[in-house]
Amino acid sequence: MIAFIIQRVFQGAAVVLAMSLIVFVGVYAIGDPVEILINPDADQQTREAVRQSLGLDKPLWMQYLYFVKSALHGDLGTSFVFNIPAIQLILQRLPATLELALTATVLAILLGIPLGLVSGLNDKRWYSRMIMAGSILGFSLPTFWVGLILILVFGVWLGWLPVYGRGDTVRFLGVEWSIFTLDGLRHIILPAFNLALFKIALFIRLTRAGVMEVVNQDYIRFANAMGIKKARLLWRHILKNIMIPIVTVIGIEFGSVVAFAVVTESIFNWPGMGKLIIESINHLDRPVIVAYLMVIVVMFVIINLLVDLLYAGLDPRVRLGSSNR
Amino acid sequence: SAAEDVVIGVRTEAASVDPHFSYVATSKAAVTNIFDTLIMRDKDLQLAPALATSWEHIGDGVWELKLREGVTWHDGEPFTAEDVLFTFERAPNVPNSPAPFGQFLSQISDAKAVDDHTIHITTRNPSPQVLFDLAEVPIISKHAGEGAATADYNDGKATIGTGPFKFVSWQPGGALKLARNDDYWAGPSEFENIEIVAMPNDASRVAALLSGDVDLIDAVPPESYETLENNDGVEIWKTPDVYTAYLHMDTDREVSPFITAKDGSEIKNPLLDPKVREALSLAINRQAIIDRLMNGLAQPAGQLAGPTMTGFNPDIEPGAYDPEKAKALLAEAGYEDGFKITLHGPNNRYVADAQIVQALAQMFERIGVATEVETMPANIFFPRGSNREFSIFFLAWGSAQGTAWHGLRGVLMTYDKEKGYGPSNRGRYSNPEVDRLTIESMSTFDVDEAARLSAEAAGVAFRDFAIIPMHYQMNVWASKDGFEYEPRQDQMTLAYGLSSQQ
Amino acid sequence: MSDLGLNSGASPKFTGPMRALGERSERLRNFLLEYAHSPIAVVGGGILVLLLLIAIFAPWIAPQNPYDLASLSILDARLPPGSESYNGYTHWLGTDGVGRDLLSAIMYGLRISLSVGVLSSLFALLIGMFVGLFAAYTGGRTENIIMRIVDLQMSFPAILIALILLAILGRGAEKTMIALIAVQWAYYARTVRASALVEREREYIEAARGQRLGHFRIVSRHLLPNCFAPLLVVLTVQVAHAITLEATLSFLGIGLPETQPSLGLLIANGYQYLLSGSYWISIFPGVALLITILSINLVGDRLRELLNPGMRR
Amino acid sequence: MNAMPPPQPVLEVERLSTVFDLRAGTVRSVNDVSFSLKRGEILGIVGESGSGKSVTGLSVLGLIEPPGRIAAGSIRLEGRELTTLGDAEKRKLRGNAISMIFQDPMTTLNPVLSIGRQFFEVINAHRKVSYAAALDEAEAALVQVGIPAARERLSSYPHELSGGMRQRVCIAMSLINKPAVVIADEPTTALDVTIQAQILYMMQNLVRDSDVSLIWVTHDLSVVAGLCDRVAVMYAGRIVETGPVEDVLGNPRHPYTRGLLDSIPGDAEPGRLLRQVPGTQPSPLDLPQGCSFRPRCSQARDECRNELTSDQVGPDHFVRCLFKLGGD
Amino acid sequence: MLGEIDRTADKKAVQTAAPYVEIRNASRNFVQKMSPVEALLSRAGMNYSDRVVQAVSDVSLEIPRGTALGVVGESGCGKSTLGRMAAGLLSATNGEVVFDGERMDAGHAGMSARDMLRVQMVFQNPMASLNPRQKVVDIVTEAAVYHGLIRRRERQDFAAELLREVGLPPDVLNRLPHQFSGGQRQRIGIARALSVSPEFLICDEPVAALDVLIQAQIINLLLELKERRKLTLLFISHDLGVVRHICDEVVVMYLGRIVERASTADLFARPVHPYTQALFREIPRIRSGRRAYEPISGEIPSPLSPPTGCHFHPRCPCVMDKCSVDTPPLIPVGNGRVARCWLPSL
Ligand SMILES: Nc1ncnc2c1ncn2[C@@H]1O[C@H](COP(=O)(O)OP(=O)(O)OP(=O)(O)O)[C@@H](O)[C@H]1O
Ligand SMILES: Nc1ncnc2c1ncn2[C@@H]1O[C@H](COP(=O)(O)OP(=O)(O)OP(=O)(O)O)[C@@H](O)[C@H]1O
Ligand SMILES: [Mg+2]
Ligand SMILES: [Mg+2]
Repeated sequence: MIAFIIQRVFQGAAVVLAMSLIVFVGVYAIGDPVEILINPDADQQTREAVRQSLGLDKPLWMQYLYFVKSALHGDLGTSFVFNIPAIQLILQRLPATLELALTATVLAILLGIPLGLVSGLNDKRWYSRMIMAGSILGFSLPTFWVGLILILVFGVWLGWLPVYGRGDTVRFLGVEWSIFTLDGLRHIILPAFNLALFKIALFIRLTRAGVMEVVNQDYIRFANAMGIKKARLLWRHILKNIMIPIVTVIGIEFGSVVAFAVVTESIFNWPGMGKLIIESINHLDRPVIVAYLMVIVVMFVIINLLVDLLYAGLDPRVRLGSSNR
Repeated sequence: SAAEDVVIGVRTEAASVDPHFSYVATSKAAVTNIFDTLIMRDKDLQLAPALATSWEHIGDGVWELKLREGVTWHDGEPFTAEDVLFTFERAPNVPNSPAPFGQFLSQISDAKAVDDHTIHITTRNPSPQVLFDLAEVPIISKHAGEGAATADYNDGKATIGTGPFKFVSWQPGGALKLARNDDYWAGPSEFENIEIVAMPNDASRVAALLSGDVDLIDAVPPESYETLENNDGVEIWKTPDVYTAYLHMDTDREVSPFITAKDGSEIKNPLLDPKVREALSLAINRQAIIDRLMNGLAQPAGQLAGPTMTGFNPDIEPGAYDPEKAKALLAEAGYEDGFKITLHGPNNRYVADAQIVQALAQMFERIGVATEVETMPANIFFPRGSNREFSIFFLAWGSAQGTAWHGLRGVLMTYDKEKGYGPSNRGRYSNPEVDRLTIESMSTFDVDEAARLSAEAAGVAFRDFAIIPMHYQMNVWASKDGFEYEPRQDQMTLAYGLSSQQ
Repeated sequence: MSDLGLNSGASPKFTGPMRALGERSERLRNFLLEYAHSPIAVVGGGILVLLLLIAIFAPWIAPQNPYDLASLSILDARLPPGSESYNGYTHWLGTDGVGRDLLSAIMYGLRISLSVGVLSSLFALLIGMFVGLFAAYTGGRTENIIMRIVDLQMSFPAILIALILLAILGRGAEKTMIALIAVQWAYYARTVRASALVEREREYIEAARGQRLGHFRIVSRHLLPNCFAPLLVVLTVQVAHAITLEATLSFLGIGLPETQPSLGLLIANGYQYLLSGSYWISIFPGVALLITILSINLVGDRLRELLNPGMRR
Repeated sequence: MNAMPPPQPVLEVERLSTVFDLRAGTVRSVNDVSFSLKRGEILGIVGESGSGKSVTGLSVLGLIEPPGRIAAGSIRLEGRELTTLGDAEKRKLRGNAISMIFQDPMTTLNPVLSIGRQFFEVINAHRKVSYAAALDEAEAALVQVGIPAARERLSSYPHELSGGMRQRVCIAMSLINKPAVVIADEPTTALDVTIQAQILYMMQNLVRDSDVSLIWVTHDLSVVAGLCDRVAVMYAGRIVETGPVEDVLGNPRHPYTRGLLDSIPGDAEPGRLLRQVPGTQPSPLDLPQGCSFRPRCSQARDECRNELTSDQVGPDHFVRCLFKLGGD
Repeated sequence: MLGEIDRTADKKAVQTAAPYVEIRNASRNFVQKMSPVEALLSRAGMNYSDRVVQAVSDVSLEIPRGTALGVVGESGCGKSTLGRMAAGLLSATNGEVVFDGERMDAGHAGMSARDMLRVQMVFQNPMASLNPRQKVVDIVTEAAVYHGLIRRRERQDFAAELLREVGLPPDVLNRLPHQFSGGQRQRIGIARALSVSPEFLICDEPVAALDVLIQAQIINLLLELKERRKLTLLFISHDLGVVRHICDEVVVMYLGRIVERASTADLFARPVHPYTQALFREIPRIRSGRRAYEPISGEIPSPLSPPTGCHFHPRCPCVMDKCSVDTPPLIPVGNGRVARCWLPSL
């Protein structure tokens, strides 16, 4: 287990390194940030000076080595645009994104899994078919498009729900949260639902597939043959087995929820990391882009680790660390 | 009547509330809510007294400025000449600034306090430029700002201004929160609390207004203009913009990367020929573009400077539309069969930019110039443009200071790295006459004379079709019914400009 | 030879319900019959075929070439559905912001969206299939390294990779495809490896080795065909996914060029008008996109049911 | 004719038919099957794969699910008709009055629940007991089936046990509520000979010590020979011969039973060709008219196309064949 | 006809006293290596190590031409591993496999692929051993075409002939494996092995998955083929009855080791090793009728950590102190047979 965790950390570090290199080269390939940041009035010398002060005049490999060096000292660089340490900028926005992603994931779980159970257990019924049809629809609707429609319907036409930002926040554990205020909750409903829609569909199908598979297993037949009651069968025997793959997927999908928050955040003006990364790309704000990706990678490493640990907790057959599955 | 608390949705967020961190219009707008300048530009770009009540040239390039008395900082400390001198010291020297303020203080060779409320500023060149420059530099307080870094401004420690609002909090990507300064020298605002939120997505911004979540939005997209105008709950506020859209052309290289004959073979760059440039200008139906793509929210342009600017040349007509004549000119220049170009443009920078580029292509096609279109986000567009990777491209120039010579210097003067001329001259147009007149205009003390020289330079350049001016953009705000907003030409969205309708 | 079990001449009895003749066409027919047992999948398949036909023949059936700027005029911009243009043509679905006939634009957009989606998925399938099979068949350290790379690629959100890649590459159909391939191949690699891992342990692979067949032949004739069904299922999922992703990228301002709008770009361009009442610019392409992805998903769903009952995504 | 009834059978199956309605047609898995089981008796059911052995067992437990259904017949457990019971009532009986063990011990235990927890589930489904009490009971049951260190085993998970161990656990579970009848569906097929022997040995003792009745489904005649009192030979969903083990195996009257016995190489002279039955079992989708063994039978005649009845050929020995083989 | 393919005519001439098939001290380990991190940690004194399964250890066998050798033993004792080594599908960790005078274990460049065709294998699972997507005709002719033994256009006739030989009608050529019953599939598998005219056939539990009636058919087929084609057989099974019926000599394995080797007749007449005795006791027999079992106690130990000394000692009824310490060698017990046991009575 220790070996396993260490291995994961090494892997994570390798990705971070590879990622940062790719981003460095990539952003360099896009162009010179000074051309975007500077006031067009500024004369050529000023531009030179800015380039110098931001360290952009050096050859790329030197910039990269310098970055690695300071990264090892915990300094991921300072945003060109904001002159705020990139990592701070991101961590400030992280709660908003996490909150959105978590709410969406919870929503997806709360809606997806029960619906999946219902449709998996009563495979042939009309309502199961309805649920499945609905889930295909959920798969097919592009997130951004749904977001706009949601805004149009619930924000503009009906005027029921706010369509931008987080609303009131309260401080909790040193971080601003909006899910703990009524106003904040009102604000999160639409974006979270928007983000969750795809996942709801996914969880419905996963759960259903899991149920249909597990129900045909010998051990369920045996449990039936032992006269175990239906409800008990569902809660004890079926659910625990299907949760194993679902937990994995929830973990992996949480990452993609965070990533897709890019779209939702920019539509709903949700002040999270996703919106930041778009703007940073727009401004070629390299330190922020690099730092963002690093945070994401670290988050993934952690999530994957958690998923694996959870998996091992749920499934007694799993031995952590055996690299050959 | 309107509420005490107001939420404003703006297109672009501030990079910092450090007033001297980065000279970009949006940061400046945010900062202007908190800090004042010595001289301010009013909504029509005219210079007006602010922290300085009067200014006078007392000879030898020395200006005497009288400072407003009785002004106090947000923390109650009195405002004095020391603060001004401190500002002059700090403004050009903010570390890591991506757009430093140095250029606005480069005219000043010396500044000293005569008494608490009088300062003398010595300039290098005998020109009124320093007054325009001073309008760009927010004055910070010495006692709060001494030794303060950008971060200290961002978290409010040093953000002590004299402006109409006090700083409450700011989060990049979040909101800028302000509270009314009851002691503002020009009288307090009506509103107690202001929240300025960045909403880059146009549709979301409009939706937020329509759904009642915000009270005022800026940069109303032309697509939504009509709807908002017809909406009873919404008021529209508009004014001409300082931005002038134009086409920049490679007028320098013999062979240009994106120009070929129609069969794809290499040809000599036709844009070197002013006739061809004129033909392209004549091909453009500016009014159609304005009407169909911008909902009428623009004016046809014939030069860079807008009609209200110092140095505007009234003799230059807005570009005419005459495709027949365009074809004739092309034939005259030896291109009766036309040629092939790729027109580049940004797709997220200017009003309707991507659509305008496509419309231009449609129009060029009609005079026999086969046109491809390539649009890209501004982050890719500008570096590529500066690298001279394009042959003809669409962009805009903003003369935020309201003077014509800025545009001339930036866009039309011969590119000269040493002297700092033509930094945005991406087409490398070069005309000694334009250079001479512009330099002269910039070093003339008499504003009227400077304006005349600028206008003359413009006359030369635009007869030459150095660039093809397209239109003057329009700035549009929309507020909830019951509010009144004072629209500004320089695009700044200022909370102080908002009031409730009686 | 003695009678070893079959009365010669008597046709043997076979177990199991599948007693079809072994011919390929026969199998296809059976498959289609089986497919047709789900009416909704048939409808989905029908629509998909129709859409494919529209996409393929768009240049011949579309009333206008919306990619030819010369034939467009901004004077026709934002005409509501059913209005007539000044040269007398009726725009049944209206026009967009720069005067494109929306019906034609949707047909062409469908063409672009589908070809970007399908082609990128096919390429990604090829690459992923090769990588995955190679990994599974080689085994050992090579496999480990390859699969680690695949894991990384998978754990990194597709949209971000595409976003950054496109920022670097610039706009264009090929570039979008490259980005889509880059984000998709890993799915195929993982899928094919998962089934190849199972298949490579099956005795028929060992039998093929026992017959001393070459590695290439074993992989191409024995391993690959038996790993293909799940790939096919992933393909349908991924085509839909690729189309959505392309639409999203175009929405975010990268992806396809402005002048050759895909469905996604049409929606993106039109959505600004949603609030201003020119609903058709965004709604019609949106509905077209929805129907496209829906029908692909319906078909994919059915394929999944038929080919791979126990599969989890 | 209830004159002098012998001890009332615990389980009586009469003319049971179970079918599966598939798209391709109706699968007649069990056809007109009748047998009965006395207290403490071990009945072996043998037959080839697909002959309907498992479906018979599942039918008795009421575990046939759509598209399958019991088309006809009656099943009486201690005099109570099971085919007409509702779902909840059937559940009450299962694992309590009658239970079942399955073939593959690797898959019949829930992989994510501990052994103790699974015992608790089984006990708790029928009797309200505390978890601790259930564990005590389970421990005793495990000791009974010969599992060493039973207490520790209760906290193990199935994958930590060997196949033989798991099958013992299943057996213990099926017996824990003291059922009258246990149906064991090929419980030793997947195990090694040494382990199989252990289990058979254990079962023999268990049956001797309690008065549970056992149905042992297998395709291995030698297991039947070693374990059972009576045997029923199934072919294509029908019982073709049934009777005391000694009679049926020692003196088979049905050509199929004969064929089965002849196919076992054990006693034949090494190196010689075995006497073999040609062909394969008919598809249950279209069974031949009349005797379903007819196509493979060397004795077959035209009359075999007619429906057959089961004829008594000895004490408790029945054969479904027109031409019974000679009684030696 | 099929017999034409005869690449070995000249080699037969130079036959020496060397046995036809010989396995010399062959061992095979399966190692699951530690990950690099685990290796590091184990150096730092933590409890990680490679997991080694000794599937086959130090097995030596000889099979004279034209005879059948049976290998019996419980699940996991290494029968299949031995078979796969003999077939050249798996390399030996130690030792070697010599076929007709040449080394042929996989990974050793002794024999060409074409020569190795002389050794073929029949597998246990008749469904899994046929490629579900290949038609019968392809299954049985692929290798012959691939190795140039026949021309492509001869496939149909060649296949039909093979099928006839294994007792299938020729009209099934274009069917797929799933359209056959288990016994028929096994016939196809045998036909495939025959298609390259093997001399040495390794059968890994070819009848274990089949019903008795079908099993008898396949046993008969194998007996016939052995006779007609002069095949040498390595016959793996856990069914003593089947082995007795087919094989001339039998090897009993336990946890990777040979515990006893004898001619079939001798072994069945008098098993000597306690394990063999136990096995014999426990096979249920019809004739013996209903009886009380006296099973051998205990379970097969895990091959990951086999017992010390004699692997069988924890279950052995005659265990002595010595057994848990020293591994007994294969001791000759007369009549050419050997047994791995310390019992003096042997
Ligand atoms: N759920 C089902 N759906 C359709 N047909 C079924 C189903 N279950 C069993 N059958 C059919 O019923 C017949 C009898 O099956 P059953 O499982 O009882 O055979 P068996 O004698 O137990 O064989 P085995 O020895 O292989 O376990 C088979 O032909 C089988 O195909
Ligand atoms: N590829 C492999 N990797 C790791 N271990 C293996 C591998 N193949 C076999 N083993 C192990 O080697 C031992 C012997 O396996 P083998 O398959 O030879 O046994 P067997 O006698 O054929 O058993 P069975 O009767 O179940 O077929 C077993 O413990 C098995 O787990
Ligand atoms: Mg069965
Ligand atoms: Mg084996």
